[in-house]
Amino acid sequence: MALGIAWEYVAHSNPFVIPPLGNIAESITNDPSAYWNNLLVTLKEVAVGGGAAIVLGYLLAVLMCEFKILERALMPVVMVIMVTPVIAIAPALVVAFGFGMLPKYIVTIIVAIFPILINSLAGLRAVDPGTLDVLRVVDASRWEIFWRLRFPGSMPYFFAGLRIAIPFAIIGAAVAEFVAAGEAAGLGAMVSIAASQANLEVTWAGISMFCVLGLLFVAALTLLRRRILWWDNHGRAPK
Amino acid sequence: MALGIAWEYVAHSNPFVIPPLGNIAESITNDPSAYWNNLLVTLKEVAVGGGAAIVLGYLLAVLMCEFKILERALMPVVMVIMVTPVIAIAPALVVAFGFGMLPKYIVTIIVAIFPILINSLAGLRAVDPGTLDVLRVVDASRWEIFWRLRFPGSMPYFFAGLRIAIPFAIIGAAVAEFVAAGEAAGLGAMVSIAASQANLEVTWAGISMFCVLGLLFVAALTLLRRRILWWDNHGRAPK
Amino acid sequence: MNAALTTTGAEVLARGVTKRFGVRGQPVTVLDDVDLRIAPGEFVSVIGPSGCGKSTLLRIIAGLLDADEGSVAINGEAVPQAIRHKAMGLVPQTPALLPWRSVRDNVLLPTQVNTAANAGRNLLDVDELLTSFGLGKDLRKYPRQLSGGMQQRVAIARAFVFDPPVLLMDEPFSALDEITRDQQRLGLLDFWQSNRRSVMFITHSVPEAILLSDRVVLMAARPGRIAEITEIDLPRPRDESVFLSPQFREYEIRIREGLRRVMKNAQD
Amino acid sequence: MNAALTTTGAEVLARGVTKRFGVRGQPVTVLDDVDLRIAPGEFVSVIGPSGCGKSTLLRIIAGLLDADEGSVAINGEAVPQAIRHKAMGLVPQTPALLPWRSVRDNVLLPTQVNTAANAGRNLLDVDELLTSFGLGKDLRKYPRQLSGGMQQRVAIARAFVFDPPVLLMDEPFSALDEITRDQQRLGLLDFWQSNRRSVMFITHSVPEAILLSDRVVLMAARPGRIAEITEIDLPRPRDESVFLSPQFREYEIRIREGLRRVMKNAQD
Amino acid sequence: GSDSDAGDKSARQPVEGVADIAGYAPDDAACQRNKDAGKITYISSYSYAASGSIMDVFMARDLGYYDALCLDVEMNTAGASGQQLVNANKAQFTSVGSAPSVLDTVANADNITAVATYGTTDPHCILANKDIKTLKDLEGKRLGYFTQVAPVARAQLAKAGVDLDKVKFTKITNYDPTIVTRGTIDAEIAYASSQCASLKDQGIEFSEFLPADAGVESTYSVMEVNSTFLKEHRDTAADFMRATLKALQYCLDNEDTCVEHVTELAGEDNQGDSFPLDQQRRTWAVESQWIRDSTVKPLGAHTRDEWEAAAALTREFSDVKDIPDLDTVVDFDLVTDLYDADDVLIWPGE
Ligand SMILES: Nc1ncnc2c1ncn2[C@@H]1O[C@H](COP(=O)(O)OP(=O)(O)OP(=O)(O)O)[C@@H](O)[C@H]1O
Ligand SMILES: Nc1ncnc2c1ncn2[C@@H]1O[C@H](COP(=O)(O)OP(=O)(O)OP(=O)(O)O)[C@@H](O)[C@H]1O
Ligand SMILES: Cc1ncc(C[n+]2csc(CCO)c2C)c(N)n1
Ligand SMILES: [Mg+2]
Ligand SMILES: [Mg+2]
Repeated sequence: MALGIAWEYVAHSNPFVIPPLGNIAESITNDPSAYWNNLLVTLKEVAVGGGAAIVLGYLLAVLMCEFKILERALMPVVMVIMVTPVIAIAPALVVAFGFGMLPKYIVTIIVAIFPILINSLAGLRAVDPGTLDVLRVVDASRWEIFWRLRFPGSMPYFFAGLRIAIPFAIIGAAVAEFVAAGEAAGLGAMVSIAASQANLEVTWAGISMFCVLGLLFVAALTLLRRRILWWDNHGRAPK
Repeated sequence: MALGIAWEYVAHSNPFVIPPLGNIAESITNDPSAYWNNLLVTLKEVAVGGGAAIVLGYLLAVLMCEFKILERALMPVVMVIMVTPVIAIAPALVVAFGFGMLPKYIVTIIVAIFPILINSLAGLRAVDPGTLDVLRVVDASRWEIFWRLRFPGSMPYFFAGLRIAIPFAIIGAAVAEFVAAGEAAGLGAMVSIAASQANLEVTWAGISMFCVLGLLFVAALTLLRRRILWWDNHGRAPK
Repeated sequence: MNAALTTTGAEVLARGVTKRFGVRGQPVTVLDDVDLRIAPGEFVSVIGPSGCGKSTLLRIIAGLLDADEGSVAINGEAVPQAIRHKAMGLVPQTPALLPWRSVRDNVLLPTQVNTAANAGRNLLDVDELLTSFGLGKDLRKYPRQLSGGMQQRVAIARAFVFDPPVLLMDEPFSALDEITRDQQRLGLLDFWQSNRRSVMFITHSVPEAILLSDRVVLMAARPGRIAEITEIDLPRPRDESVFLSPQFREYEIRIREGLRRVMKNAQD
Repeated sequence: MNAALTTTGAEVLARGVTKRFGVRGQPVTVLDDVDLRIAPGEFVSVIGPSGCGKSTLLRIIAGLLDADEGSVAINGEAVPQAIRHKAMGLVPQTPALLPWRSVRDNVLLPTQVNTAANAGRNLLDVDELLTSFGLGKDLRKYPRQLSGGMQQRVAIARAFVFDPPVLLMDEPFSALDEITRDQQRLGLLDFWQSNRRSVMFITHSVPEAILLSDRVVLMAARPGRIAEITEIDLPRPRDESVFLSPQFREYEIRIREGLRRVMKNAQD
Repeated sequence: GSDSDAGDKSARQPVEGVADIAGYAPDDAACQRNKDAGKITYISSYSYAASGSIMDVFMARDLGYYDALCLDVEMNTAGASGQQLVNANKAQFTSVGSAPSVLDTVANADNITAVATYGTTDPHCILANKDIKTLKDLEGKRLGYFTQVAPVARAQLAKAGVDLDKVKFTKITNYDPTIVTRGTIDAEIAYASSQCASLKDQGIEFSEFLPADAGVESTYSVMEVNSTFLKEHRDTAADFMRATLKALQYCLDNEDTCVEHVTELAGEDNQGDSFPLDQQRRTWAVESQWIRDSTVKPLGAHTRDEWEAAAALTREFSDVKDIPDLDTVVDFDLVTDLYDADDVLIWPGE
């Protein structure tokens, strides 16, 4: 609320930097289907790329937790991929994976996978040693220890990872649209072209859709966490 | 090692996508000072921007932990900033902060602060309730509880955050050099110009310096963690 | 600052304390209208079936949990004031030591916070205290290098070190072997006899309760309430020899019977 | 599968077990050449000063810690084989329950893993077991809704439920009130008398050790070693009445003296 | 090629009210040859812009010219890094704004050949604050550029006697011209057909400096082809240019039809906001004039002289020095051979 008022103030005193909210809304209502279609494209990238990052990140974490040697071998590779500017490798990705959505998904995955991996790994390791003892004495298999103990125990960390990864997946999709050649446009492409044409309304309409997207995802995540992690007192202030 | 061989194979079968390692090395040894100077610029951005992200992220986490209302008020704002494509707000940053290094630092901060904030917040809250009781019964002030209990207790989470944030700070510096107005210096700028000229050797020489930078930072972090968090058994496999 | 608080034990007065917890939406009454007074310098033990609400009552007195109804006062002051004066030392049911602090530094912790309330207070010598607890050789070890019993003793020392007028102890000796436990009991008895702090002591051992206490409070479960209070009229200062007195045997039988009755009723 | 393992208790044989821990670079010998045999169906209690190495010895037998020297065999098999057959049930020193599982599901946990080893095994009925532990009304509660003592009982039930031939218990009753503790002791006695599992039982209570055991092993500290072993020659089946027998008193005095001696030596 | 979502956008969208010219067909052998060459991917460097070397490709597709020559052309519009992708054999055609941009790239990427040049006017403009009266005034001022400084801009400054070391070249985030008019920066290197034209249209006062005004000779849009493809399928590449240049001529003759159609395509691809019709008209108005004003005829043809000049300029004003031999970079005959002696485009069956 206060944010909105501050916005209008700045918009009116600085008309060439940010437009008034009314103009932004008008720009959306003028051609809702274009925004909607671009939103869908971006959403699809976030869903597929972000979803893959979550699944792959967690799987990698599980493998690294179970096989120390895999951590030694893969962590530097992951690290290297992480610090590689995606902008620079995007053309190589397009060469390798064509003009479809795949390179965009891959860029999104690269940007979003890391928080999931690191947090899940920490969570998988932070198990209660007493329960681990109880399970080891009955020869619980790696799989059983994972499924009964590490998997549920890692969820609080995993959710912290999600909270970081989901905004990054959105950013990743935007970056992918800037840098990876392909068919569909998306909100990110729309924003980048609009910005280069000084089309403030479209730029900020696009940005605001990113924000809404992000806030919706995070709200959904918070609800989900409350349902799934009712047993956890991390993250809640102790009474 | 295996990576190097795979690289050479792909390079030779795909000469227009990635260059052989020899050419990359040659490109660096031909003009080492250019690489070195650009590396220093990027390093400075990572150090200042990343450092500020670490300090600010932790401070924000402390404030949000201590004042629930601040979390309510600020978290959505942080979230919104997070999902805003930096490329879209880069021009506004220049209007606000000029053409110096400041906008680059700010972009780096935006990219790197989030993992620190989220992880530190989780860490500050995951204190042992028993010790908290002992301190509350002697009316330890917020500050004392923070300093004696929450601060050291949050360090394992903080370090997990660092491990995510440092690569992101490097990425952030690269992104800043791509998008923020100002001097065209630094490895990211070098890579972006080289890429736009299809200069594969320089592009990949720059990328490989990013990788080395990332690996060095992470190695340093691992050493630091071992010295500071000797008492922590998270993250290490239980015996 | 309330002078009485540092010179001798303080009065603890709980009136009509009621506490409910919600279990799957339905509130369960855990404490039902509990009245308890600990006179200044009195040693009161609380005993009762597992899960009857002893820890809950202690946490309410310590100001760590709010009662749904009723009130608690320490020397006539509300709990928050008492806390401000560091009137209470707490030994929680688990040791709760900080893994990054040595044994010595863990014990020093309460003296290092709220230092304003240290003024005029008789801070004990840590090294002496720990040595008297049989941990003289372990001062510089870290919690994970200690056995469970050793950790529990460190937690007790941590509550003693700033010599608070009220000591709240939740089963402090349960992880100790008999001899160490005896030593600790006698140590606590000596300590208490020399400075007469007010003590609320939760225990599961009837002899321990009798040996130490002026009064033994027996609690009943579901809902937690005070079933009966036994005045222990054994001469002070006491030592191990009280175990042999016929009076002691009598108290033991009486309280054991009370316990049994309380548990039988609960099962009906 | 080794048939003997499921039909009665198994033999536990530890030979020359030595264990050192490094404290600030210097190795400290925690267990020094410990020999211990638990005959099939025998109940052995281990008692000793806090920090003498009881938990360490138990963890080595359980295969959770490797000895630096010496060996352990369960019915002639190496520990890893025994573990494969689910030959041992463990009650750790802390309850270590899973916060996301109800009481019932926590107890069921060991039956749900390594299910191959459940074949031909007498799995106990969880609900019955928990009811006999006084937790009949708490089956669907979650650990954080339980008091400390209730949690400890859940941990005991978890070790019993798959009826292993060897039970390893680390101070299982220390968080229980006297009556519950008595009930649990007698429950354990009944349970054991009916199925004769081999038991290694760490306790701090001398009477408890005598009541339950065929032999009481007294350990000494620094370095941890076996100081003396007392055969308890009281008739079986036993019940509370043994407390009254003069023989019981004698054992009590003898073991208490042993303990005192062991601790005195350690202090010199 | 078979990537998902390629769908309707890359498929032909017939232009309303325009007769299909499929009747003029090449002979079967030529048709088969073009079919055998496989799918041809064209990457647009600027989406659906009404620019030369972009709009004409869309129109050639939608007028049915490619179909008529049995060419299977796929458009790629959300494109970036077009030159890298052509260089890596991932696409066959793309275009850039001027010859120095080609030379900057081919110094490193030797799998690209320039086959057509659309004009002799450089597309860049330097747009400056209205207080900047001459280029000389830029000394000590901040001049913005996107990605890299176009060699032609340096040449233009040098020709005007500006001490290049005194100009504060500053990288900017995009071509947004309002940062100049708002005073964030003193001047920027942009495109005459888009940023400068748009400011003019809005009636905002500013100073415009064109390379031609400073006497710098240059070029306009260049069409590039993958060298390997050119070598293996020279006739097919020629047919692609034949159809494209026919469409270019069509757009010079039917400006509204072309601009409206390509703008419609943008709208269908949810980029309507980015390419509004009035802006597209402005762009084409400026760029079509450059095409008409070209000193090299016929349409699309280029000469060694103009490329030598571009190479000299690039060598002097770009950090890329070692420009390869022009014969390996430019195919001077492919387009010229499409025309008959009277400079009339040869169309099979006509
Ligand atoms: N957060 C909670 N939610 C629901 N029920 C709770 C909660 N905390 C405690 N209880 C219930 O309150 C009762 C009293 O618990 P409390 O810890 O005070 O028992 P206690 O007397 O200290 O037992 P013990 O001797 O085993 O430590 C128990 O029945 C327990 O199940
Ligand atoms: N990881 C470790 N590093 C160093 N020393 C250790 C470690 N673990 C245990 N010790 C030491 O080993 C000794 C034995 O510990 P253990 O836990 O076996 O004792 P315990 O007999 O079970 O004591 P309690 O009755 O108090 O539980 C203690 O002196 C302890 O300090
Ligand atoms: C932001 C931006 N605005 C305009 C052009 C214009 N441009 C000038 S010539 C040409 C045709 C390509 O050969 C194009 C598209 C651009 N590239 N980028
Ligand atoms: Mg309790
Ligand atoms: Mg122990």
